[in-house]
Amino acid sequence: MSDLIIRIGGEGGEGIISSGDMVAQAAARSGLNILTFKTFPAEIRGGYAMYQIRFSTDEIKSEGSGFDVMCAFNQEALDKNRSALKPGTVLVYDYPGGDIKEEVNIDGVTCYNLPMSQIAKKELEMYRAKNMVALGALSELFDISSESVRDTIHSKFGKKGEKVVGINLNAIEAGAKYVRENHKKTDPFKMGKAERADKDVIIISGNNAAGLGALIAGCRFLSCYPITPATEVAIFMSKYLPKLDGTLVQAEDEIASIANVIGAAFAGQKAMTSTSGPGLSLMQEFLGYASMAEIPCVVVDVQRGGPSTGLPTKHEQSDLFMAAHGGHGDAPRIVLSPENVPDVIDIMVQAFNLAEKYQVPVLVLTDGSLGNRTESIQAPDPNSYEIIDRKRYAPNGDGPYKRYELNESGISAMSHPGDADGAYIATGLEHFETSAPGYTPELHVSMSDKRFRKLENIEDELPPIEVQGDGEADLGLISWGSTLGTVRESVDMAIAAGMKVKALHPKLVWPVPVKAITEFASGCKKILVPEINKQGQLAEIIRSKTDLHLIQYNVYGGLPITPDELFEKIKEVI
Amino acid sequence: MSDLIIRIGGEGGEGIISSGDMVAQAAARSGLNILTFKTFPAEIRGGYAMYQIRFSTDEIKSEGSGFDVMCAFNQEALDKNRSALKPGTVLVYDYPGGDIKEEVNIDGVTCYNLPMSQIAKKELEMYRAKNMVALGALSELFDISSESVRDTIHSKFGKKGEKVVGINLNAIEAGAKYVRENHKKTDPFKMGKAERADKDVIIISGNNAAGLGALIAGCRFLSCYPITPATEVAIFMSKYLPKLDGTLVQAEDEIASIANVIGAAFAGQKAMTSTSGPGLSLMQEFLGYASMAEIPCVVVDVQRGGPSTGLPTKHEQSDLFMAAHGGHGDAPRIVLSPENVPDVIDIMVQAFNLAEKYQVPVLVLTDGSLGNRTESIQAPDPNSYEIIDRKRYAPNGDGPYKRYELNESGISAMSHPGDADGAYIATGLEHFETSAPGYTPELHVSMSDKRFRKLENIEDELPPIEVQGDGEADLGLISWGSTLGTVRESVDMAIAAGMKVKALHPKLVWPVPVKAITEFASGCKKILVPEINKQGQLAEIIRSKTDLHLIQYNVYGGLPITPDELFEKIKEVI
Amino acid sequence: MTTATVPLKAKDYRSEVKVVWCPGCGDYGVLNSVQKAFAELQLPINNTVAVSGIGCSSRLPYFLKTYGFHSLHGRSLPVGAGIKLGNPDLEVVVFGGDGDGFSIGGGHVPHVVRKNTDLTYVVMDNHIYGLTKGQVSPTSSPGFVATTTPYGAPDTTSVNPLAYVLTFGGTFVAQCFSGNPKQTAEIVKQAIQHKGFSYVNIISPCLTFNKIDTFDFYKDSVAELPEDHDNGDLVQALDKALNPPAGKTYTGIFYKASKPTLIENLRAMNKKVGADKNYDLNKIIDAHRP
Amino acid sequence: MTTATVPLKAKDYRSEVKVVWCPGCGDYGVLNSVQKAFAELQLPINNTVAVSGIGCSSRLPYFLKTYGFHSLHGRSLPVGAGIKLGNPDLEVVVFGGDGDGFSIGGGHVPHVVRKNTDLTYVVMDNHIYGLTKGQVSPTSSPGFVATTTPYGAPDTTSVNPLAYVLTFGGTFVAQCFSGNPKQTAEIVKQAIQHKGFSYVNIISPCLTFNKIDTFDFYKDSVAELPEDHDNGDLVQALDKALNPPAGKTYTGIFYKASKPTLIENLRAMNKKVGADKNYDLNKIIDAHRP
Ligand SMILES: Cc1ncc(C[n+]2csc(CCOP(=O)(O)OP(=O)(O)O)c2C)c(N)n1
Ligand SMILES: Cc1ncc(C[n+]2csc(CCOP(=O)(O)OP(=O)(O)O)c2C)c(N)n1
Ligand code: SF4
Ligand code: SF4
Ligand SMILES: [Mg+2]
Ligand SMILES: [Mg+2]
Repeated sequence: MSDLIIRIGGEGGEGIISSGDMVAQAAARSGLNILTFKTFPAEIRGGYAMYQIRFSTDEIKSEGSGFDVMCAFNQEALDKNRSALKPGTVLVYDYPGGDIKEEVNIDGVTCYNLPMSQIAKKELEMYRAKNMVALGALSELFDISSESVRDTIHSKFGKKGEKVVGINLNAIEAGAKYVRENHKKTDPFKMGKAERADKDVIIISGNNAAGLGALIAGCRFLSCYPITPATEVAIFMSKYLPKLDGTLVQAEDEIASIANVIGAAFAGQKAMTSTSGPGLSLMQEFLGYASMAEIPCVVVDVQRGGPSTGLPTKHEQSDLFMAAHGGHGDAPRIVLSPENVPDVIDIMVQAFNLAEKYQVPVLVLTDGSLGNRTESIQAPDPNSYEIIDRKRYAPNGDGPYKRYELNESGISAMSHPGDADGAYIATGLEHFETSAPGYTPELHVSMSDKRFRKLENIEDELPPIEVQGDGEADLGLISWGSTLGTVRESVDMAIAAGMKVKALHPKLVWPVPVKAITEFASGCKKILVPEINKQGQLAEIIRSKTDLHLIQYNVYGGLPITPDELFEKIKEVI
Repeated sequence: MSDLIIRIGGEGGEGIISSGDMVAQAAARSGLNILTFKTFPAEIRGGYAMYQIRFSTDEIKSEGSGFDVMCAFNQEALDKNRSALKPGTVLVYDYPGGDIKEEVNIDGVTCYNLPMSQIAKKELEMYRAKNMVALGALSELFDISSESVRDTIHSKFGKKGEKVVGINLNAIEAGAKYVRENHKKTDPFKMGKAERADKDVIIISGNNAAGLGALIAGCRFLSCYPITPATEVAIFMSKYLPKLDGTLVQAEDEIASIANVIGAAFAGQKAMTSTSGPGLSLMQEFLGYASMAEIPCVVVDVQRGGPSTGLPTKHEQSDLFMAAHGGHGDAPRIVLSPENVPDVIDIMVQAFNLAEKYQVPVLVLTDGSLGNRTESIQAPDPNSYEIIDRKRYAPNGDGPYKRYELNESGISAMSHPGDADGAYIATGLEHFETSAPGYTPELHVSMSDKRFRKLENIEDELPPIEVQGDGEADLGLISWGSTLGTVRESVDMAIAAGMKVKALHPKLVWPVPVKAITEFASGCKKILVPEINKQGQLAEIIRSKTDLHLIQYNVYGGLPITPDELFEKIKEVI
Repeated sequence: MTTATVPLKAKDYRSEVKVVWCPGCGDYGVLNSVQKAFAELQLPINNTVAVSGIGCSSRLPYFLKTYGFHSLHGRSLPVGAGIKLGNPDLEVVVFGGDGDGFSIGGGHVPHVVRKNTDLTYVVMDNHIYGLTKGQVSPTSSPGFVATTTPYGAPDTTSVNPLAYVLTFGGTFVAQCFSGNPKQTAEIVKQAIQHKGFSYVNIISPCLTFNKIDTFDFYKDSVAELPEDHDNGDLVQALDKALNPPAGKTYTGIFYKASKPTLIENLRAMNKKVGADKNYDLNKIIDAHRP
Repeated sequence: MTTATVPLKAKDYRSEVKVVWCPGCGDYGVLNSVQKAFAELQLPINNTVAVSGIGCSSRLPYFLKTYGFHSLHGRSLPVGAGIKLGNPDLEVVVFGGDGDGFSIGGGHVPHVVRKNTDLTYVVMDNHIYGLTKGQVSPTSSPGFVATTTPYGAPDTTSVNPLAYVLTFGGTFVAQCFSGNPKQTAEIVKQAIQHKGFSYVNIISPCLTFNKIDTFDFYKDSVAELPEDHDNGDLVQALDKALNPPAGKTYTGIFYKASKPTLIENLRAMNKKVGADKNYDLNKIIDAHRP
């Protein structure tokens, strides 16, 4: 079998996350691809937490639709997922002796009971080991290499000493043993080992990938303020920046963070901040400053459910309007949107490159689902990336330095404090070429034009946009960010079903890549734009720049769209 | 003569503003309509300041194109305006003995010298009286009723005592006398007295009109942070709110201002803040809160040149993107845009009415030119306005209060602290009808739909949108804010020149009034959208919601478009 | 109808909303003490507003039956001020955490304090960011190790909340320990009774993410202010706040003073100008005639 | 090329940009004193950054020949911190007004101060908002009449900038008067020399909009700190800052201490973890293998 989705659900704090992580690690060790999907409760303790792992011998494009196997740690998890327990799926549930008080029988669903709480409490005398019991049982049931599981335990707990390793191995074995002794496998799901095409694999989350990409790009400065679901980016960077002799600041708020970043960038650093919607709202004034003073910087926005405090642990793609249009006045920005974990690394490098090249703020919009999820990916080669640095000023005896020189490209050379004869004043006021303030109509027009001229051909900068299917299509899909995974998968389904469908994957979402979109659209009878927000934010910004008729598919329940749902929609509108 | 434009220019602090004010007052007293236009230097002291007064026996629609009479207080003023001194115009300038060192002769321009500095210094022994000397000369030259000028002096300085009045009257007379004795009038400009159709006139600035409208609407709470060019709104309110037993707070920053406002609104007040672009950028997070928690409030944004600190004293219409799209997440807002001073009063009342009725934040976008300018307008009758108050909760024994009740209109009854059995928690988290937090997909969908449902028919709410011209048009103009005045005037010119042109005046700019715009557009061969920003912000948000082809006319030099310029553009594109 | 004919008990102030704090969180003690203080004062449920920012501690208003305002991170004080100014008859009590109050919200403190805004402000100080799962807060000790500071926070000095409020002219400044609910209830009660701005810093340990400033640590280190402490003397109060004996954390009322409050000042001003709710707007219009 | 072979004079630090302040503004004196201090220290023009917020006073960087950063209203300190952290070899001096620093910017002060960030912060305190043409500032006296407070500001207490910085652990806190350029230059010089965060509050009257806190008023009221003032004693410093004798405004160095600075702490941390600019990123990748 080439594709399996296991979902583990229970109360936050019960070890759902760590057991899920171990399953994923073990599977990756045994050569499988994995892609995980997590939802956290907004409550501090308790509340429903979910960790889903998709395994495959092939490339994995999205979280998938539903699951094959559900492992319920408690009644709430069972209740929340009961409607998704379709015929053909498997349920593993904590019974007897746990939170679930009755044996479960669902038509067409293979139900394996597993007294995980009881085994942990009675047999192992350690309630916390419940998740390891479940892990053992799952690996036994679905043939997740037990050797890989043991290796994973060793590498994860090795540092804590033999005793801890032993306890965990015992728990694993207890779970596996219960299955061996009590259940006869009747379902078809079996992972086994696999040979990956690319052997050199790492498992990394979208948030950590953002940090890694930044480090590869040369970023050595991050200032941020903690916020769910973006904090992990800073946690990653806080580990590594000091080792690289870089600097991480946890500032007093988001305004200070972006101020720190812009200050450091002025001083010569490649600098960034990471945040989520509420923080990005607070940064709008400074992003306008960066546009005006032409200071390169990168902001990662790990989007969450809005508006306002909203649904802090849920998934949404609803910060695009703000990313493109957020501040006062006419201020150029670049907004990029990666589709999956490896793309996060690449896009982060591109973000810094574009920020440096064009001396503008670049926003990278990921989201809760992409930020939190891990994927097994080809290990990147940090030295394989092209790295661009800002154009630096070199005194040429031609008179005083013009920091904001008006020229054809709109890009003027930048000095760093410390550079001889490069002194100027970074300023948010309208200014002459020298940086001295000035307010005549001619000046404002020429400087506004300069600032926007820089981005006139920006769309040519980015690697060609990928398209699936070819020839004339009855339906074209345009989407952004992590929704692309779903699009890829549903387009595959549609093509397999004989439909003429293709898809466009802009990674640059602002300025809108008008040429590519128009060209794509010219080959489509209809265009569908699926996205995770209420207003259809991508569709509207595309429409504002083109004459396209777009069918909006706005999904906004705090979860990604599934390939099945999108496939249904495709059938409906085609 | 029915229309005259006098421009006074000189150094900030030389009394340009007060002499301009006096001219305007005197003209209004003698029955003329007036509309003024000011530009302030961004420098603290010094720098070029300009005050222009347009007089007419008819309705005045805009600042006009250029001027008929220029009064130059110094060389800089002369230099800045020299290219605008077209044949047929008049120059009055400070010579000899002032900053201008040479006699001026310009072909076709009537040049009257006036040694205003010298008369003030030598004759009156009070350099500060220079502006009054100029005032006297101007009233003598252009037949601005000297009786009205004297009345104005009495009413303006009366409180300061006879002596001050006397000094000023002397200065006026000295200026007038110089003209009588030294110049023979050769130009045709003459104002005289007039009979206004509407006798009951006040002179008020756009900023003060915003305050007045708010007071009429029932606003009794304003919290703000000073910022050019919006501070005047608060200055006005600070005078009157205490008299009405209301409250004005100067907060520590814009975030605190909007927090104060939303707190006070929650407590039952009609509350507002006034700011400009940089402040509005800082308020984005809280505006999202107001959308989410459904708290009525009003924000006046007196737009200025951006981005960033930009051109703080200059005119621009570049905050529309942010007003519509500024915060994170999907959050409904209403954005209104008044066209002239009387409209500011009306729109402010509507802003509060809509905020109250729909429990949303309402943004009113005026601009530097409209905020600062004064107009003679029909005195409003405060009791003639319909005032709407929010729907209040009355316990009906039907179980616990549902602050966010899901119903057809999306509008739920609101309690105020103090109301019996009305307790709830205002919240920025997604929530159940009761206001308790909740994050299920169904809840987020139904609550998002509720919040947006409120505004579904908002466009029907506003008074019919005015249209000029009728029948099929070769060109239709759509614009917003104070640019409408220019549009009205240039459309008149075009119609007079035999062109088929009409114009649409949306006052509601967000949500986009799609029905009205589409209907209007269906009667136009082409559509031109003139606005004072670089990106064409109105054009783009209209395009994002319609299939219209729009010709953008983006002017962004920090000044309004003139009717002449727009007429040229009309001729070019028609 | 909630008619307060029978006296309200502490439990009558508790809503049905499920408390979401970790078992053992110090904030439970605060909630109980607050309910107790409310009951002792017989605060009318309909006339009381509990305001908060964002954080674990800022969830408290949901658990009360009064009106509430769960605002934005760091903005509870200006929201609370707006509510009080919007309706001065309300009793407004503001709750929050150390990060909410002294990091992102720190810019509001000086002004709400110095204006002697008629609010009570209760901070649950756990020296950590709880809700975001463990980052250093301004009250964490220097060198604190947490998720974003794996090698220790590079801060040289922590914020001292008591000194913070004292410096700006706070007229009631106290500290207590959530592990001592009796004292806490009493101090919260006095804070609410105080005319003007009152501040209560409650040491309220986060057992989940802060392994340094624990319940056990504070149980042993808290100590009542010495008997001879003169809580009318600002410099003494600052000294006690900034320089407690090594290893000790003083509790009690550090400072108390009587000064005109913001509402008093505003009322006096309005009175001076002859405030009149029925002031004729035509007078304003008349003032604009040429 | 600016090679500092001949010593730089005060005037060598002055740019060509026209000064836009009102004639008689106190800020002229500050500019002169700053140039003088820079010259006495022979600060290299290319290695110095003058940072500011928004306000009349915040225009100062344009008038200097050094690098400059005219930031946003209230944000000069976090920008300055970013610059210093971005390149610790730079000399970063931050300028601004009382409103910029203690109203909209007030939330940043505690943190920049307590981290002992290696900056010098010079505030031109005129007790008013100058650039916006006269509104009450946090340092204006209670009841101050200005454009938006025609009946007097309802504030009970003003912000005391010295106490503000002292409370959060400021390690160099001084005050001077722009009317005394010699003293001002000397104090600014010492502030720049100080290791860590140094704060200089300069009384710098706004003759255009503040008719209360005038040059003449201060000329008579400024007084050097008493000889016996111990500027190593924090509580004494707070006392002197909060309670000067009636009608007196103390000038001089209120407090001075030596503490580890932010840059020192960060360098020590990086050293501890074996910081290496050439650290191989493949090690990070390896750490993520399953
Ligand atoms: C603008 C913004 N930034 C960041 C956050 C994320 N956030 C939520 S609570 C919190 C800190 C909580 O710490 P504290 O105030 O001490 O409360 P505690 O949870 O410890 O009670 C942060 C950073 C947010 N909600 N909004
Ligand atoms: C976000 C923002 N809000 C408001 C303003 C308007 N503003 C400019 S300077 C200033 C206050 C100036 O006072 P201060 O800092 O004391 O400086 P001074 O002019 O007195 O030297 C204000 C409110 C602004 N530029 N940006
Ligand atoms: S995380 Fe800490 S502060 Fe938050 S509820 Fe748990 S124990 Fe309390
Ligand atoms: S307004 Fe005041 S502070 Fe500003 S330049 Fe003039 S005198 Fe100086
Ligand atoms: Mg905390
Ligand atoms: Mg000031």
